[in-house]
Amino acid sequence: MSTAVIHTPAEGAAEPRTTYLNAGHTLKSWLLTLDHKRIGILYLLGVSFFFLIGGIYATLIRLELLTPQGDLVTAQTYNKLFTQHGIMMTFFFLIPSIPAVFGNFLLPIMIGAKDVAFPRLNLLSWYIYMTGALFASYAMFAGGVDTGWTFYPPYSTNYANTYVIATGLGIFIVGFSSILTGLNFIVTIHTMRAPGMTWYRLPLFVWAQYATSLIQVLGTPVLAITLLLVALERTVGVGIFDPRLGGDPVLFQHLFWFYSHPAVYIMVLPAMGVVSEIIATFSRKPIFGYKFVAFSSLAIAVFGFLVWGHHMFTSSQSVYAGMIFSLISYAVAIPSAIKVFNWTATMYRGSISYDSPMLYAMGFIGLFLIGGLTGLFLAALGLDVHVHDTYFVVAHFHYVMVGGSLLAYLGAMHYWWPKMTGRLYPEGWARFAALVVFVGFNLTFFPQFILGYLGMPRRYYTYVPEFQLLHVLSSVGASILAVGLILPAIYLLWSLKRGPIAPADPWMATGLEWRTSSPPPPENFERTPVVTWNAYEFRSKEETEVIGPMGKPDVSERK
Amino acid sequence: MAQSEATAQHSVVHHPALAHHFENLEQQREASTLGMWIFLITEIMFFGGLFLAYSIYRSWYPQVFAEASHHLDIVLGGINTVVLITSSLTMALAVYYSQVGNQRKLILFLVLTLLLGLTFLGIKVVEYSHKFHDGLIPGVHFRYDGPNPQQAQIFFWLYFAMTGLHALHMIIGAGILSFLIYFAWRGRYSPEYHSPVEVSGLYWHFVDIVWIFLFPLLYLVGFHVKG
Amino acid sequence: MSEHIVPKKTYYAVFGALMVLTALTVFVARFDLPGILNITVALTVAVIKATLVVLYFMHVRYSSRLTQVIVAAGIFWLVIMLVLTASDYVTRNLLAPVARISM
Amino acid sequence: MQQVPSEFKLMPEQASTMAGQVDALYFYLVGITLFFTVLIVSGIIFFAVKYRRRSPYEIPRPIAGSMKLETIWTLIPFLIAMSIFVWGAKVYFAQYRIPKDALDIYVVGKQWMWKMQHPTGQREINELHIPMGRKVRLTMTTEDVIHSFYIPDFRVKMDVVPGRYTQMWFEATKPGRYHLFCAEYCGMDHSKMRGTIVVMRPDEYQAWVSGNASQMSPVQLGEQHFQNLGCATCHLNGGRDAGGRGPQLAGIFGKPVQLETGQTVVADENYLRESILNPGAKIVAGYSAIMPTYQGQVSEEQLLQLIAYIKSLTPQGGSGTASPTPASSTSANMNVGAQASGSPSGQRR
Ligand code: HEA
Ligand code: HEA
Ligand code: HEC
Ligand code: CUA
Ligand SMILES: [Cu+2]
Repeated sequence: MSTAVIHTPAEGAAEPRTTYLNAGHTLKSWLLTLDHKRIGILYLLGVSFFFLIGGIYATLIRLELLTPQGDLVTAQTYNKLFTQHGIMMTFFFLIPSIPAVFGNFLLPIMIGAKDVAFPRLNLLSWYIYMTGALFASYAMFAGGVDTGWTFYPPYSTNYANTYVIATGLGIFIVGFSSILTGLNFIVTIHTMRAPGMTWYRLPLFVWAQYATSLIQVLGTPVLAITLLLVALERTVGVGIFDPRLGGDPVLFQHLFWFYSHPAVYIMVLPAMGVVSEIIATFSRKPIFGYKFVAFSSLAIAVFGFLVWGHHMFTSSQSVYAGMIFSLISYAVAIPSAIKVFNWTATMYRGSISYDSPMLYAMGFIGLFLIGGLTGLFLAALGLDVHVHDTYFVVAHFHYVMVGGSLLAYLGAMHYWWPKMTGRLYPEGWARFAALVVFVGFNLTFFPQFILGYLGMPRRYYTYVPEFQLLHVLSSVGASILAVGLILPAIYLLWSLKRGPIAPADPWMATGLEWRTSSPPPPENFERTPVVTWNAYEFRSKEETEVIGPMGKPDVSERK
Repeated sequence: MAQSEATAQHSVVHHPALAHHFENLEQQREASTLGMWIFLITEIMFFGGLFLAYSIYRSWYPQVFAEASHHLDIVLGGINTVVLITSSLTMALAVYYSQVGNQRKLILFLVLTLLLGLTFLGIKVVEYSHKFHDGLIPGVHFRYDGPNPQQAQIFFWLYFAMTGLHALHMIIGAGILSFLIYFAWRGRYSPEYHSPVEVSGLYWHFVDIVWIFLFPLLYLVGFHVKG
Repeated sequence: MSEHIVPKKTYYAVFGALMVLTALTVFVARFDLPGILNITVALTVAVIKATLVVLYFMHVRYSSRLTQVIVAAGIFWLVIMLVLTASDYVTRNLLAPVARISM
Repeated sequence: MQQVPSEFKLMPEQASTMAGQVDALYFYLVGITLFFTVLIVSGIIFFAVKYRRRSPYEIPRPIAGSMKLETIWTLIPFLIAMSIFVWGAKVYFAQYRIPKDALDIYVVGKQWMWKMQHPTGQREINELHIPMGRKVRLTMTTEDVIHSFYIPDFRVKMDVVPGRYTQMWFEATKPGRYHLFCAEYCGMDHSKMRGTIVVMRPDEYQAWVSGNASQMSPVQLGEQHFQNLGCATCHLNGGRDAGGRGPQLAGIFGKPVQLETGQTVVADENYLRESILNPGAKIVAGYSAIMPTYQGQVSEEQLLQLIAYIKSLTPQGGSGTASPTPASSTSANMNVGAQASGSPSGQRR
């Protein structure tokens, strides 16, 4: 961490402090904890596990697609692979990832609170998450599910003979964990801000979390009821989605995407929040156009609810409805554009360091940009007719979800790792890994755009031979990507034991989370902080030291 | 929300109901009310999915829905509407007496609310058993002698899904009321601290509102085309 | 921000109004009104009843701006879902007028 | 661009009238993407290098923002976005506005194959022969789950939904063999639900058609079903005036039908389908609901043939059930413009 270490607080390693980590060592003290930081760590464990599972599925998918014949696994198995890959990655990894791990850990600290508004509910939501995961895992091990992560009927209701209900129930259950997290955050942000922490002083990560929570609260219940209907349709078979009995399968698609389109913003808004933090810190400049970035998060959350029909342009939906949905899809692209421009402008005349979080953040901007711009291809009605359900779509959403959200997640992991664990990781390795991820990612998914435009449909386990070359490139890329992802897993774990002790503020950053020790004490601050400055007001080294950690008597006022 | 620390320090230590991470009771009350409202929004969307399905199929099959609704008992449905609205009144009064600190009346009205809720559920059970005897439970045993049995089945399916989910909420509500009665009896609530009563009241009224829509949509759709 | 205590009188008045409206909706439902008037009346009455409950029983009339915004948002989102889905269902065959016009 | 060796193709073949339009839009978007990517990425790299941190403790001067810039980078993307929207919608309409005079082909999807029938009666599985330079209209449904009929080289795709008819059209511009894919996940062998579209020169096509002419056309088959299923006993030409218990079917196609309820619906394919499978759902004004349902008695293919037959009927015909127009007919009176979607007409269903 060459440029990183700013100062080692005098009180540093010498006196043994109580931190949230050593405040209790028993298993019980973890499993019954009400501390939002510990709950964040619990989520981290769960989420990492499912990312690993999802990654294993991805690896098998890419292996199978090396050859056109479909010789590694059977058709049925392949269908289960991509279904479970999609389900694990979205519902059990990406949706909870940043909100439940970093949101939980940081949000109360960032606003200067002792905890979230409802700590018990917070712990409950982790248990709900694990229960849902249990159901989904049961389904996975008992034989899997093969409907695609979208569960379209009548296939899912009348034809699939795999574990649809157990999986659906699992997702239904995690849905409630997502709802409760969102509810908790909204109330926390409204009622628990420290004195002086006005709305416009909030870090942009908090704004992004707020917008995300709105979507979680308003969208997830619809998914829940939809999955319930599918499960009941499967058991009772009364025809609510079955055309033979007078139902309409397209109604399911409306209900599903009413949630699942906004859900893609659940996946990317927190990532945008992370990127705002990182860009500011490593440029040492306030985010250009703070209010625009803040409100664009809200705009995305609101407009995001109006565009779901863009997944149904060829579904036999009305042509006119298609036009409305397409039009609004373009409206939702504008706030994203505003963010991208403002991030770039923030770097102008900054003091830019190339620490690994910043590398991830810059990677995010580039890849999200491509992902977002190809979203514009898909929202263009006439063009989507051709590329719908091809690898073009697959490439689009991996660019936004992996190139975007996953990179931001990794960036967050590196940025806040010293805060969470009190240890520094080997920066050289981290930069190298970031580079490998970036290269591997592009090699994996860029060829898929071309494949998609050529007409390669998604969810194909055997394909026509002329597509092979591009598939091979993609699989090669995936193995590079896998290396890039395994590296952090190794060196981060290594740093837990061997990493140098982290100071309170290794980056000379501004958020309240850096004004408390690393790792933070159980109550976050020794005294409720009083905030008298705006977000991202960078100060010189000397000034920072005078302010010192929040809660030390008599230094909370700015000089 | 940004209370100065001085005031925070005062109310903190004294009240036993104040959780450690809140500065004062006011903040705690605000949080729980807000939390409940947000929860109710998720409930709106949850029921909303069913209302959406209802709207679509009703607009596709208006006659069938009208005919099928004749199999519902408007009298029982009407009585239940009255029962539920009355329970909303008693709940509102319970909140009132918790605010003014009249513990006996608080308990009285909570009990009344609970009883009315149970009455509602009892009538619902009667209705369900009628449907069961008439073979109107969707699924393999569904029997319907009117025209278009399949579409009628969708109607009954929605009927059971919506009223069933509603009844589930009533059952949960009854559980909450029991807790409230217990704690009220233990003297837990006072004019300073009664947000559990208030928040549960919000929930109870919401459940009432759902029924206010279910009654005309399910029971009254076909009233005028008697035949 | 001390809480507002709604007088008992208000509760009784609202209760009375709800009862009257319930009777009204049952009464009107018995007549075969033209077109979609039946459902319109039924829903209007239901909306009025729900509004009364929300405003008075649930104290929204006296609540903070934030609560009011939340309630409005909840309703607004429900409307989004209903209206945009309906935009598909009511226009599904609209391209067909080609046939109608040409005949 | 088809000249590139086939292994390294970047673009699919342009083999229909649609392809050029879609590709033009595609290039427009590629241009926009390149522009913004180059702009932002070079901006980031340039700033990162130019303003790299030179001393560990330096604090650059803060810049709060600029209203002018925000306005510019809101408005310009907005205008660009609207231009894409309008263009996209234009192409979409071209894709989904079904032409009136076209070669009618009926398609039934099923796990995991495509069954097609030509107006002249030929049936094919997973292969479709069509003439070049002629508009082809597909009327499609499925026996089980949702499938999607996708011909990349034509840039057309339409979901095939159970319980209703969807339509699509195309006009091939180049003879050759083209991939047909199922683009909606439909179960185990989704990826094997592939086929070939064989585009032939008109003369070759004519030869192919007459070479296999032994089969009966859909209209003839439909007439047969019409007799065998007993439809003819109720549906006499002239309707009730002629003593029939059901309305006259000749000439109803594409016309508005007055219902018992006072509503009117247009008799399109989906309406006819519903009338046969679920006659009680919409009762024609002046008639009673005596028609039995044929659900379970007719297959999707027979249903399509019955409908083809009803479409071919013209009111002038003399005999009991009117004589069908010649087999090769493209049903000139079938002019439901019609987007593919949808439910059998009207507000319902
Ligand atoms: C994190 C997740 C995420 C995000 C953020 C997005 C963002 C967007 N998505 Fe994506 N999308 C998915 C995840 C995501 N998507 C997934 C998972 C699917 C597939 C689901 C499935 O079927 O399995 C999908 C599918 C999908 C489809 C359906 C495709 C199909 O099935 O046929 C469409 C169609 O409109 C679409 C559009 C968009 C648009 C317009 C955006 C916009 O929000 C993008 C906005 C961003 C930008 C535009 C970039 C920044 C802009 C500039 C720098 C300025 C230039 C801008 C202009 C000129 C306007 N997406
Ligand atoms: C968050 C979302 C997410 C993520 C991260 C990914 C990641 C990847 N995806 Fe995923 N994908 C989806 C969401 C996601 N995907 C969805 C929703 C679908 C649609 C499903 C459907 O059609 O129903 C899909 C479909 C999909 C397909 C299309 C299948 C088909 O249509 O037939 C393909 C094919 O290449 C693919 C590949 C990959 C690859 C190579 C990665 C790689 O990025 C994965 C890399 C990860 C690893 C290789 C794991 C190694 C990592 C470690 C060992 C470290 C972890 C350990 C600790 C942290 C302790 N995905
Ligand atoms: C028992 C007599 C009877 C038989 C047999 C019968 N129908 Fe009908 N059909 C009717 C009557 C009566 C109506 C008008 C009432 C209604 O809409 O249901 C009707 C209506 C229709 C309509 C809608 C006509 C319109 O004007 O909108 C179609 C299409 C139709 N029938 C097709 C068929 C076909 C195809 C068959 C055979 C497979 C068939 N019918 C067999 C009695 C019959
Ligand atoms: Cu048929 Cu996929
Ligand atoms: Cu979307």
